[in-house]
Amino acid sequence: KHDIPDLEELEKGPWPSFVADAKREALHRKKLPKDRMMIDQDVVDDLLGQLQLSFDDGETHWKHGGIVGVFGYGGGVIGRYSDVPEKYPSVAHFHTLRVNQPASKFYKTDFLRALCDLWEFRGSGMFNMHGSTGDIILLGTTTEQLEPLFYDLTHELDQDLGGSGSNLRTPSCCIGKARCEFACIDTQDLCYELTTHYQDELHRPAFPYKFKIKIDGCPNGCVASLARSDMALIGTWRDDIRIDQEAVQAYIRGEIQPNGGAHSGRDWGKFDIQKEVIDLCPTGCMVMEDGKLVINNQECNRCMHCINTMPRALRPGIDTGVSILFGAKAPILEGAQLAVLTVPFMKAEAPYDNIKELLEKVWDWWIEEGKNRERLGELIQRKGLPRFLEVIGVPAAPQMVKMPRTNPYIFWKEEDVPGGWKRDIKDYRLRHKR
Amino acid sequence: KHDIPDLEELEKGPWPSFVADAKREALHRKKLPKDRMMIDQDVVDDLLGQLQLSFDDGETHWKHGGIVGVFGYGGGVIGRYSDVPEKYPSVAHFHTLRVNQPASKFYKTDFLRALCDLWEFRGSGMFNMHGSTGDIILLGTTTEQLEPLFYDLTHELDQDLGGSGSNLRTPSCCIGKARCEFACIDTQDLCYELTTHYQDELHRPAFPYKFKIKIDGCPNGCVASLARSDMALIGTWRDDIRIDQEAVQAYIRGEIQPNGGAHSGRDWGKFDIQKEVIDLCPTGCMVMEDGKLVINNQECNRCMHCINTMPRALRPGIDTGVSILFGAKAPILEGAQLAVLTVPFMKAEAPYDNIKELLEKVWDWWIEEGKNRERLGELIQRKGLPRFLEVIGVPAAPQMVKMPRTNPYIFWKEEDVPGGWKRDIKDYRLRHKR
Amino acid sequence: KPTENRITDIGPRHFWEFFPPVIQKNYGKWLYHDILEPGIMVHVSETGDKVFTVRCGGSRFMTAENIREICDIADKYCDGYVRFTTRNNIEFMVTSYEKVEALKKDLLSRKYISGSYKFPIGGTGAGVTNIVHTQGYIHCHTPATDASSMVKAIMDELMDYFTGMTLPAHVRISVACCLNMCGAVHCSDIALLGIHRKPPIVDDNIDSICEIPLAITACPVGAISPGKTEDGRKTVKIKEERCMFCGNCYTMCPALPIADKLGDGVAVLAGGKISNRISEPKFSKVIVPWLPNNFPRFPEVVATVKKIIEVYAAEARKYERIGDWAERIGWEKFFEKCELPFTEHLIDDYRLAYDTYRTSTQFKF
Amino acid sequence: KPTENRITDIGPRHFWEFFPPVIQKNYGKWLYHDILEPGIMVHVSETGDKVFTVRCGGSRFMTAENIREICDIADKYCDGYVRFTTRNNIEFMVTSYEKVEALKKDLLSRKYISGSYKFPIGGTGAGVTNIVHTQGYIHCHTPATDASSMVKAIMDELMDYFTGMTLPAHVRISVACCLNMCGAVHCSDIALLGIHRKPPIVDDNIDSICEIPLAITACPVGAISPGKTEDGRKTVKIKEERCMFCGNCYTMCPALPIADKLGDGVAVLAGGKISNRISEPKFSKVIVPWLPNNFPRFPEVVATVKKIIEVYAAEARKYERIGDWAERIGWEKFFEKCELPFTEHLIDDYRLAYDTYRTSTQFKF
Ligand code: SRM
Ligand code: SRM
Ligand code: SRM
Ligand code: SRM
Ligand code: SF4
Ligand code: SF4
Ligand code: SF4
Ligand code: SF4
Ligand code: SF4
Ligand code: SF4
Ligand code: SF4
Ligand code: SF4
Repeated sequence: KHDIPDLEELEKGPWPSFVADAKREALHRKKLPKDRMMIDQDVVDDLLGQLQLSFDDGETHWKHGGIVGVFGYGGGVIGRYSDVPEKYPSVAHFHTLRVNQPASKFYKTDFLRALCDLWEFRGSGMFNMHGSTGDIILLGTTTEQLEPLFYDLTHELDQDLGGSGSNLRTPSCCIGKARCEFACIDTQDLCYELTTHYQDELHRPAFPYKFKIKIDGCPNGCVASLARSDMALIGTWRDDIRIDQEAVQAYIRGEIQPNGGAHSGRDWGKFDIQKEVIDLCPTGCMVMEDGKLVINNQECNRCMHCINTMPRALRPGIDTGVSILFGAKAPILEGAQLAVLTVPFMKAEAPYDNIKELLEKVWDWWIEEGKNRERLGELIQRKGLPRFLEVIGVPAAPQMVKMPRTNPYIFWKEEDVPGGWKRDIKDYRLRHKR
Repeated sequence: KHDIPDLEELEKGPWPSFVADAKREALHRKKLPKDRMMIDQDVVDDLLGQLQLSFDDGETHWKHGGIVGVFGYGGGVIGRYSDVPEKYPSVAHFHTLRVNQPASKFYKTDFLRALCDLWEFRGSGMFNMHGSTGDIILLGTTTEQLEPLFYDLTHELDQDLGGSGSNLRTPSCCIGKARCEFACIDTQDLCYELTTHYQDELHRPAFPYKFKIKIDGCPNGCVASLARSDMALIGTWRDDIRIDQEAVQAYIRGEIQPNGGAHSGRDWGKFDIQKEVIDLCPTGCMVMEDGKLVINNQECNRCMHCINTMPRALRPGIDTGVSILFGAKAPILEGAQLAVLTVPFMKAEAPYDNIKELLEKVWDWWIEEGKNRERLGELIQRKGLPRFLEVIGVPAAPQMVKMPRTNPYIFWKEEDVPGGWKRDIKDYRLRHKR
Repeated sequence: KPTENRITDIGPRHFWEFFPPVIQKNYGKWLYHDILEPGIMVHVSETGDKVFTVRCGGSRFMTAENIREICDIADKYCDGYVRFTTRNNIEFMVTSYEKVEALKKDLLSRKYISGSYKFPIGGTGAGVTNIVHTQGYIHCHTPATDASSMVKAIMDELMDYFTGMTLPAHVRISVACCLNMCGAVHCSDIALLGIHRKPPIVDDNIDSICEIPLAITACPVGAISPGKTEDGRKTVKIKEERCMFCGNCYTMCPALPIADKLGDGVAVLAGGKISNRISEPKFSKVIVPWLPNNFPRFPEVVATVKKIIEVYAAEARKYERIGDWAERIGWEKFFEKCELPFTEHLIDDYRLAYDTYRTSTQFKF
Repeated sequence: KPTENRITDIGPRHFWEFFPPVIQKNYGKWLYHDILEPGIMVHVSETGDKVFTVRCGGSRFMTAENIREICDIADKYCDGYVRFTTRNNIEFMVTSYEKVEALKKDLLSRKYISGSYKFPIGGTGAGVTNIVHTQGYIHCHTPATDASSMVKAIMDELMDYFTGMTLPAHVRISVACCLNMCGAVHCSDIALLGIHRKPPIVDDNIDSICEIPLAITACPVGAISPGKTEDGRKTVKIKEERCMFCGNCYTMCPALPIADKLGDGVAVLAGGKISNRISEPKFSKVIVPWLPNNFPRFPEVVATVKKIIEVYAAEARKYERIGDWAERIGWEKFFEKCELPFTEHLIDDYRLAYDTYRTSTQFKF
């Protein structure tokens, strides 16, 4: 419909072209009977058109959102309007919906097809698979379609929306036990349980700002919880790494590819357990003794390197649980933060009451003390980790810091100090003349 | 004179006892003819007495100083009064003088003896050899003695006071070329030159706060400039480490003790060049090749480890100069700071005009922008290193940082941006409807 | 009446119903995996079962038609199951190696008429996998650049790294179109970040468009203060020299637009990571403060990314992530080797800046 | 009339006149050194000259009588030259080994009647050298502890480390009696620091004693605000729960005394260093937040210092400073091995605190 030279340039090249895909959908919509579409037929064309205009102008053409949503929910919909609606009328309203993805994003095709049909019917037929938080993003529809969409989603697809706004956001997790030998915890189960248990927090904003939960099955961090979630739950273990000495030998002999073959695209030479594993262990806690690999588990910090490199020989321990870290976030406002290790170890077994109890204490404090638009991580920074530990009732441990404080500015409490803080200047002056 | 049980306890034990020493002086003063002492005879007794009282009370008995000094000087004297003068009358006034030590603290005994005589005559006869900044500290005299003391010092000993207050403090330096094979620069000469060149700054407070200069001959940092001075000048080199391969072999053969014998109190086993030098080199830039030690000097960060370990085989290069770091300080107020590398390399040759020019630019900025009692390091923190570099005209270099910034909050300037900053909302609204 | 008979708070579908039988049966029982070739893995269970996974790149912007095509493939080879990874790749799983071959052939044969692959296979092991990215001009109101187009431009150039495993370690690239950083840009091996460089313009009608006090408090550096227009209405003043172009004021108040064709562009960050493997997770560092928004293919951005990866590929050690490599050789050498200029913009001057300053004489010339 | 004929601004004496001839002659020509035994070094010049140095510990608080004794020794053996080190040791230099023996014997024979050495020999190489310290109750108005007595108490216990070179590397101990830290306490292997724990008392007469606005701005955490006394005079109020006991208000205003017998005590810091050798210079860390001021011998402080050194001696590698050792094994292991309790006081909550928090799962149980 529109002249989109720059976009057509993006149809070239080997990587899947979103423009080519969009054009196909545009064509498909042209062929669809009108009664199979509740919003404009050429919504895809107009989106591409506006995108080209944005390239030309070097500026986006979307306006601020405004409050749209579905009844009783405070999130799940992002309002969006074009600032050039006269040129691209079918994207004049172009709201997105966030649909809560299933934990770790396995699908049956019947579900996906039903979703496609529904979204082509009541929306643009365009998706993000998936949004950065993890949701299925339905890209673009009008305000009128929001309620019907929600109705169809819940009634027909048995499927709810995800989060947006100042509330719990859609939790997400790595593939974990479903297909990963490293998973120390049941990531999907924990993710599902927290999601459903906290539906109210997810749908009805009651927080100072957004709150994200992500769950990694092990310290490899495949869902990036440490960087992207206010609460990061990361599987770990506190007993010993399991060793199959026979397999260690097989690696040494070159019978098994190191690191599951992850480096096989290049000739790195013969596998050298000393150089590639023992010397790279960050704690230096491994040695070969009498042809056996010995790990001093007391000194291991569970970085996963040796296990990643020799998955057939080494496995995480069996006394597993989670390390819990709080406060990761993007830069706005105080600068980006990585999550802070707060609970070095906690068991993680259904129904996860211990985790929920902790989380609720954290929320209580944040709701009480957090300023508007202050992420948990910023609150922790502002008040200090010691204060955070105090309110959530976790005792201080050296594990929580890279190093102890370097400044001597300790905020003592009155009860720490014998004799209390009340002193009389007159007593003092008896000893010390002015 | 006084009952001092705790102090007497401190006469025991092998380490030199300051109490025993003080008692000797007290005795000596008792024997001195009165006309050989311008202040109280039992000043030492009273000092010990007050010290015992402080132990008993767990609190100091010195009052705030008040402004005392010598005419025309804004520093060099620290005023001090007892808050229990009725008990310890001879330390009722107990001001200290800071006497500018000679660079690197070599002395002839005639000078020291003359100083002792003078100080016993006009003061307490007690010293700190030396104060933390480097001065000879004359501990305790009365206000009346200050001017005569200064007169005698300058006229008879040809010797000036050091700094105190918001001015340049007494510069100090390591022993350097006087007795150290590692010295890359003439620490004493540079120290003396800066001290005498900036006498006005040293004696007449014109700064927002104190300013310290310390000069280390090499990165070993024997005068701790990196931690303790607003301007740290540290000798270094930019060519290659000099190697005597024959001596390397002698170390390997065990003919020379490693590290000048610094570890000889314990049996650490035979010297192992691989383990003790090559593997500990922080940049990993050394190897043994065909029995020769090879250093990739491009990669060396001049940490001194290999040179310290094998001083007879390795020597710093010959194209020497200084690295200049600014802003070290103790915790008050913003927390302690180590000095920030600002000029990676500068030649350091008499009369050091390049260094003086830089220093004066730094002072100009600090005097202009620094708040009252704001150390240079705090100003750099407050304004940012980029701003500091800009005002002193030093181009940014990656050497100055441990890592580039992690946040994207770049303070662009208008001239950085094509089209400038002035924009018209009307133009914008032509493209973007509200 | 859509608000009648409301069903709410039912959450997502339960994951178990979407697991293929082999996954259900072997849940928690996996013993090890092997990457058979780029993009193709086998996981072996203690039951003896195996699952073969074929991973395909995709642009995460995706239409119904595209998803239907994925479903067709999944129906044909995978009993109707498919999954998406945390980096927006598509994973097809089968239980025998024979099926892998057919599936692979099928996938690679599917191309758009313009020639691009629909389902390139790769993204595993020591290579470049899919780029995590954000909305850009496709849907957002605050971008300083576009995301989908930049990703396409970069991945076209890095295709060999996607379909190969020739790098020293994982290289994770992310794109975010503004400082809100909706991708995990702050901890990526390489990150591309849209940034503004002009202070916001103040709309004449700000008093009717938004809450002025909110706009004022939105600014983290206090650059916004109350003001009056010539005709006496309430407005705000911007201390332009204080502004750090974060865009937070615009997020809070539409009357403070900040986007600008000449001002906006792309910062390049490098050396971040998330995994705890060997070294601790760490932030990416800004290594190029600004490159132009040269739509649609961002040649300057693409060239910079490629250069870094090539130097890294040539110089780093096995298992060494970009950040670990840069730290080992020193950032001064990183800039030298990657032929990147170092400017004052790259020196931190925000809140925790002091900890990034060098406080030693340990540097390389 | 002392202000007549004034001589000012003449600076210190020139160093050259105080150099012994062998130093003058070989200035800048030294080739290498050897520590012959603890406290005794030889430096060899390219001219073939040698200088032997005998280093003696001393309390830097020193009387005229003491200095005269030093001069006597210097006159007898060293042609009237002597020097002091940057850590307040005394160095006697001679040009032949024979003189060393006599000098050594003489030095060690000199003792106070109470039995302590006047001139213990040592302080070189991998041992403990003299403690850098500050004024304490001997001269200062702000101390939270005493320095000279603590130094004596510690050195008495560490004598063997002073006269031996049995440690893995240098151990540098410093004492500062208040947070002003007049010693380089912030970068010491072990540092003892006097700290207050009670907020300042406000003197009734503050308005006549100091400038109230100065006192208010002195507080880095804004805990001080203006107030009125009952009889309507100006005074200040202290928000006690905000106070971090830095004492800066007292430095600025004598009407805010902060010292207190029960509140004051000693914090122990460890793991700092200054040299650039192997690792970068670094700050000491607070490892014991408070120990009592148990005058005159501070048994708790001495025991803590000793314990750390003993564990360090047993566990660290050659050339490894205390801080490098702690970092290698991890601070959690440091606390375990040194049997020190870890409390919330040791977790930073000041301005750059975030950078000290652990942001990974890499820790040891
Ligand atoms: C859709 C999505 C990007 C995408 O293309 O995938 C997105 C889009 C927006 N994000 Fe985001 N964020 C999205 C994931 C993230 C993430 C990643 C994550 O969750 O793992 C982050 C970084 C992690 C974090 O939360 O810190 C993220 C950090 C932000 C921020 C900065 C928050 C901060 O504390 O620094 C903002 C600004 C704000 O909240 O005002 C923001 C704001 C926005 C807004 C609502 C724009 C705004 O200024 O109000 C964007 C709406 C775009 C649109 O028109 O659709 N978005 N946002 C992601 C959500 C999809 C989903 O539900 O799956
Ligand atoms: C005498 C001396 C301690 C000693 O026993 O050796 C000393 C003594 C005092 N120092 Fe100091 N400082 C002394 C070296 C230092 C050093 C070490 C150095 O210079 O290398 C430091 C740390 C480095 C630095 O400057 O940051 C130091 C950091 C302070 C501070 C904190 C400054 C800061 O920015 O954090 C103060 C507080 C102040 O200035 O108000 C201070 C203040 C003081 C005052 C003036 C007390 C006060 O609150 O006003 C002390 C007077 C004590 C007295 O009654 O004699 N003194 N002061 C040292 C000077 C002797 C000399 O001239 O040789
Ligand atoms: C499928 C996926 C999880 C999911 O729930 O979707 C996944 C799956 C696996 N990851 Fe991952 N990782 C996945 C995202 C991640 C992420 C997240 C990210 O990039 O945003 C990380 C953190 C990246 C970082 O550190 O910046 C991640 C860091 C790892 C690591 C650590 C690698 C390292 O060198 O630091 C391993 C270990 C390894 O590769 O040996 C790992 C290992 C694995 C293994 C081998 C686990 C297993 O035994 O099955 C899986 C196949 C690896 C492969 O692709 O070569 N996975 N993995 C994600 C695939 C993304 C993609 O489409 O490419
Ligand atoms: C005499 C003195 C300089 C002066 O101008 O007075 C000096 C003299 C020497 N230092 Fe030093 N250092 C002196 C204070 C320092 C300081 C400052 C301090 O402690 O406050 C440091 C920094 C300490 C720190 O890092 O915390 C210092 C760190 C070094 C180092 C690095 C040691 C390390 O392991 O990090 C060396 C190299 C070595 O020992 O091999 C060194 C080496 C040397 C050598 C071997 C240099 C030489 O070739 O002559 C000298 C004899 C060493 C010895 O005592 O074993 N000197 N040296 C100082 C003696 C102090 C004392 O009485 O004990
Ligand atoms: S985080 Fe660990 S458990 Fe989860 S998928 Fe990655 S490697 Fe497997
Ligand atoms: S998990 Fe990491 S720290 Fe533990 S033994 Fe393996 S490599 Fe070492
Ligand atoms: S700093 Fe260097 S030059 Fe100066 S005395 Fe120490 S080792 Fe020698
Ligand atoms: S000076 Fe340090 S960095 Fe340079 S070669 Fe020697 S040990 Fe390595
Ligand atoms: S990064 Fe910025 S522009 Fe991009 S989607 Fe997020 S909020 Fe919008
Ligand atoms: S862009 Fe950021 S720094 Fe600039 S005025 Fe707006 S909020 Fe303030
Ligand atoms: S550390 Fe404090 S108490 Fe000790 S001398 Fe310095 S200012 Fe005085
Ligand atoms: S001691 Fe420090 S923190 Fe406490 S009131 Fe005084 S200045 Fe403020």
